[in-house]
Amino acid sequence: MKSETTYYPAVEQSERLGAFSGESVPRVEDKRLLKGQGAFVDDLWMHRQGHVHFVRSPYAHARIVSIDVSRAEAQPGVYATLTGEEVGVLQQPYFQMAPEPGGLMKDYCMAVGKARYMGEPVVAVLAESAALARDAAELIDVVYEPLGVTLDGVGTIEPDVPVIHDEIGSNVAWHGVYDYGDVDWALENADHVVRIDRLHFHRFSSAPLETTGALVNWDPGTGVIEFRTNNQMPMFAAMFIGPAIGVGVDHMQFSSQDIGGGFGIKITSYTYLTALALLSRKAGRPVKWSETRWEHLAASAHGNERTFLDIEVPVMSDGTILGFKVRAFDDAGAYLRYEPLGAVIWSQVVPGNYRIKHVRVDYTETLTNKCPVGPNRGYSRLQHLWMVERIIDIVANELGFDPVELRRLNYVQPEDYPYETPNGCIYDSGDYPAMLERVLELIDYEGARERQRAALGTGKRIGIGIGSTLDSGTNNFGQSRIINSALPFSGNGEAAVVRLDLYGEVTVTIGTTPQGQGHETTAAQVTADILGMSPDQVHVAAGYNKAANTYVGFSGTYASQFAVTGLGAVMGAAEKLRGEIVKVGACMLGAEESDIELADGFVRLAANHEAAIPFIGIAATVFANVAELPGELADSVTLNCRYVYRPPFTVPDHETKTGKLTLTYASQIHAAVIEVDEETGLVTILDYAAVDECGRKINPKIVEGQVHGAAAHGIGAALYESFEYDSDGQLLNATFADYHAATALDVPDIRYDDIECPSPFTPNGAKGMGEGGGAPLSTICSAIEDALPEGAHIVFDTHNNSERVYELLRSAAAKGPRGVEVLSR
Amino acid sequence: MAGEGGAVNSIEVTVNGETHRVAVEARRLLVHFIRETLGMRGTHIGCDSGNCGACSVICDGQLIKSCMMLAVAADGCEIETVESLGDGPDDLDPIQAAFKEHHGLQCGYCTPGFLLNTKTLLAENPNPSEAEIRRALKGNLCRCTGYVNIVRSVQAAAEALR
Amino acid sequence: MLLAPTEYVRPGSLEEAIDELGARPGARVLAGGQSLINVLKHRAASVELLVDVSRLEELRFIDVDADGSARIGAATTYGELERSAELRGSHAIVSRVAAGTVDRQVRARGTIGGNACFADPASNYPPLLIALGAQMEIAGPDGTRSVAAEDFFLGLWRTVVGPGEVLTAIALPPLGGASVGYRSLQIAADSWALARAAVWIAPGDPIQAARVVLGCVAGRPVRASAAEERLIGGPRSAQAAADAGALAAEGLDPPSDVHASGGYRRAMAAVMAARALSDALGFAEEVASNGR
Amino acid sequence: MSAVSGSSTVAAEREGLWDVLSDPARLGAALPGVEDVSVEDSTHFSAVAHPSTALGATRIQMDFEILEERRGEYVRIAGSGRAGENRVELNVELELTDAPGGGTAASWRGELMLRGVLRSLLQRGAGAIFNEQVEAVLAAGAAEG
Repeated sequence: MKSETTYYPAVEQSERLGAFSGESVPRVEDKRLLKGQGAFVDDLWMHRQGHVHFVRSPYAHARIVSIDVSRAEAQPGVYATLTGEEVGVLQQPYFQMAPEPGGLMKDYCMAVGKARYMGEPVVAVLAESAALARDAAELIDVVYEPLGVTLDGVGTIEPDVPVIHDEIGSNVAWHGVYDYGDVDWALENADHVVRIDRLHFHRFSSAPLETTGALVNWDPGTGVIEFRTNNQMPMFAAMFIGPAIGVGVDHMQFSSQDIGGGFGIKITSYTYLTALALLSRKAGRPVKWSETRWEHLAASAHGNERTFLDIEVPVMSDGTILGFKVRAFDDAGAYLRYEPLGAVIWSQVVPGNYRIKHVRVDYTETLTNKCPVGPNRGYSRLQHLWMVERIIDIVANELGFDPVELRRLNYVQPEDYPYETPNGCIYDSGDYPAMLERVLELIDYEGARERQRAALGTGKRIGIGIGSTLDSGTNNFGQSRIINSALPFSGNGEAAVVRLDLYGEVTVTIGTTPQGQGHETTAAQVTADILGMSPDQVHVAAGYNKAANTYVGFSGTYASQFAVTGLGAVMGAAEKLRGEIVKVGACMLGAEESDIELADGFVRLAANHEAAIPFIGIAATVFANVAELPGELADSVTLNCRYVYRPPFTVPDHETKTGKLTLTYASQIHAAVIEVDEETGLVTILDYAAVDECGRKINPKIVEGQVHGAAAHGIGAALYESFEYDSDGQLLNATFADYHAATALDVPDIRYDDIECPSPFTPNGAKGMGEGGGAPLSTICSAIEDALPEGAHIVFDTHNNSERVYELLRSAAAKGPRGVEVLSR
Repeated sequence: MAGEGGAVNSIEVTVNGETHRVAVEARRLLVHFIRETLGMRGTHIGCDSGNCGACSVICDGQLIKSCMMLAVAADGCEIETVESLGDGPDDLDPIQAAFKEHHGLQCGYCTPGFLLNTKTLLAENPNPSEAEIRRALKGNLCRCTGYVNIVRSVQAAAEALR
Repeated sequence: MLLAPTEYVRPGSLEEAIDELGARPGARVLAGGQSLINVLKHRAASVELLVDVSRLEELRFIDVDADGSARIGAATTYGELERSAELRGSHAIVSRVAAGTVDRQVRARGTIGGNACFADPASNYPPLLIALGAQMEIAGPDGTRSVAAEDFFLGLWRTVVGPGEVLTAIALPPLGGASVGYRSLQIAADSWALARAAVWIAPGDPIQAARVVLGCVAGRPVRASAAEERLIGGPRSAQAAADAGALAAEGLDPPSDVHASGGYRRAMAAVMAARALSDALGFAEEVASNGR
Repeated sequence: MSAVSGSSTVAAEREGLWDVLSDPARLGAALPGVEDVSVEDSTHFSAVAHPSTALGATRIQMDFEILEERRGEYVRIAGSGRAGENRVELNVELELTDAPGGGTAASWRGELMLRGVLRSLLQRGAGAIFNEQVEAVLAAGAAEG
């Protein structure tokens, strides 16, 4: 294949995978979870622990005039309190990834001097029980001086609005122009230019069912801070916490076993971990905190809200879409907790699934008095991909193309791979036309069009929608240099250790923090294949443990990469161990290494299976009978093999904003048939299908489960889940009663199929997956627009509850502006 | 577990066949009684408004949310939690086995509630349609599976138990 | 999630319950708790003494008489209403509404009396009880009294049940040949309602009497008198249902919340009324969930 | 923020009722479930009250200011304080007229602002609860005035 040489150094793909890799072996994790034997963070406790309750700002923006904790501290059972004032002394502001102006921000673990969003922690109370802590919190007197609020992600940059961070001087955190190809040429030479006024990607969260929590103990004797927490990217957290409180990473221990979902929302919990550490040191006790749901919804992290303005799309008369030009405003909320990485992450998928060549995105990251954003499932790419899909459908509608044909025409074609995007990213493999064909079969596209015609005049309108998305995985942290050339990050990687223990047990430890993705199972599958044994003979340590497991700076579970980085590391370590076992086995059997094979937990001669040594024989010899071995052999094996998988990245270019930003490009194409009630605007999904392509699948059932889950998040966000603030900055859906998480009645059965286009760039042909790219957001918007009467306003928002659809239905009769215009030559 | 303050009532409640005679604060929720007082951590907490069902337990044969009931109100009741399912610490009952076989769980946090929901559903209706299953599961939120494999697991469990 | 300190008592009889409530002004009735416990968890309110009536047999019964009238104990759960064969015989719509309430867990504990006393404008039963002409039976220190459902609901969390009083039963007159309908539009199936309509139409053509009651459009359920007047004396026709429905929300100024503007609520109340009427008059397709 | 308004007729003569509503000490004493009132001056007072509804009581600490008054007919009051960890702010004007059938007709309109989790929880009911409390104040005032 040309790819290996053209874009990346050749990668050797393992021939050993097969016996178990690729099979839907049942998950080893399941037994303990089904038996109620899981160990989630709220299930843990320590002797003498206190319980924490955070007093939070009821104001979206207010100066903290004074805090009086005396009445609370006088309560029986109250151990200590921690105020923002103290934090200002005990903590240095967090390191900022943004250059100026955003980089000037001073961010602490609690509100210092000023609260900038409703729910921001102002005081922490530690007491004998959580109930007593909450009782005491009501006795804490905080005097606030309310300040004006700024809530609109675009309007917040206007001169007259309140400035959230005085150090920055405005509410602009980052600005940059991404200019690829020649969009001006394209706009001048296109047969048509489609202009879209505004598209808005709303705020929501994948809201894991387990909220954030931690049990933290700052050991006064050793000076080690132990964090038992469901944070899903501990080394990233350590990078922020360490310098902020002057503690080395060697004095920070992180561990988790079972995590009740994360979806990226649990990456930015480092602020809470910092506060808990400081409180533990002050009180001289372990401190335990379990976030309530309202705290989670109001003050953990929200997905990025993004507004796209003045979109111009040059289109040729044959339907070829040349590119697009847009102004994007990404609303980061009150602080840059993971931002402004989102300002570059989207550019992993600049043209979406299409052969779009000329793109200019004028991108501004802004600040508002809302909950800070975090990298929610599909982070930053799904916002952009949704806009691209909206462009495709709007162009089709306005210029009279069939939306299916327009996609077929503009898709990157199977023969194009590896495909280089306008900004130098390399799409590794895929076949979007085949996926589209399959997904249309699954929903019986022609039949659905029939039903659509038949439904006219019944009061119910049928709509058919398509959404094509990418799930770019294994990102190159060097892309952070595109937003800040001074950042010391590049590449990516994950570490694993595979060892043979004394009695022949094979143990695997990894640096990842699984939250339901089945890492224990898939790691056992690939290890078993490489060592010639069965997965149930492989013990994969559960969860993350910095001290007991190996790790690298990128360790964690995020951004669709485990199958590549995590399993890449496990495979490398297993191969190393295999090499050592073969060496020792060959010596003990008096044979050449080339005569040796591993099977059923034995080292044996390929030619004579009777001549075999069980792994216990190898281990016992190396660990307990080592004098039997030649010295140089004994010195050359450890049976304890660590491997770090490193994707073959180079550093992207800061000036041109180009480079190889991610290694793999899994894709999903969804299709839906919906029914819209003309009188109410209520949308009902009649049929839903998803076709997935993520390279070689190690465990197909786990992959399918990830597709279902990502689809449900998208469907929920499209129809039910939206964070809404009132004009005062108060969150109006602060509980699950008003933030309607999709139920079993809201998510339809999902018809699923897949195709497999192995990645040529990864050690196992797999692509990272799991985020899904937000396909349902595009699909349902596409279907709603398809159901609307002639002359209706375009579907302009990712969230369409019944009232919004009702208004769209009525817009046709109103004959008002439709949010789009076409200029033709 | 530390005291919470406030009035105390003594109750007698049977959990998974074991009867406990204890004094509990009147304000204590049943879910906290199960998790903290009894130290049984299989019953989970996912929200504070009775919407998520992660704390579902069986009370006198009926599925309830243990965050929507005071522990004192459970006086004299028979409670079943996820720990009661299966025969011993390693055995999976047919419902648990079906969830495992059909990948009806990912992070596993909501799972105990779904298992108990399924148990009571199949006791009332051994042969539920997909629509009946979805309606029955409505009070339990899952954020990982999209419910697709949970519904399949319930169908398989129904099959196995028939 | 953590309640403020409170006290709890579970009296053995209604009489004891009334005594407990009388003795402590800070005492409140706890029935199924499926709404009250949430209020207490969020400390929107706290209660000095919770008087648990949920197990009082005197409050847990469904009696259906030969004449088709029904009396329902206030502490009867949704689940019991859903499963009651007698009630499905006399007032099927009450069972059907119970079956579509929230979820199985809530239906196992939540009670019809608790639902009525919580008096949330979005609650499912208040409009229906008014449409059915229910009588609300209240016991207190000075004996018992009976109040028409229409006069029972005052506003959110407010009913005519006074301090020291307990709602004991709900009496439903026989439906006779009357036809009824009930529709709700919800943010999602079995979830928050945006608009509800319950209708009752007396037997006979032309229409002799009708009650059209809307929920979610004001602090308390609203009788849509304009719609009722339009129906009375008119034919039992699909057109009548549509015309009356169109008038149902006239002059209302419903509140807005995160889920719907007042204007949308008003429009949807009319749609639900028209659909409930057309169900009652037998012109609608089989009732599905969520307004459809 | 929710706009609140309401009206009710109480069996008390106007002057007497107005005297109560415009006097910090007497107004404070008329607050539902009042526990403690401290009067700062003729227009400022603070109160701790336990207004109760059918579902229970909520402990509220508020500072009040009488912003404007017209003898016998009008008073505008601002209040700000807290309910547990939530903040409550109100600004309400009250007009008194002689009710046709005797007694005094009171009508009020204003703004109620809740901040904190209660803003979300009570978005459908805060106004109604507020009106209930105003009626309670008027009733108490009438009894006293």
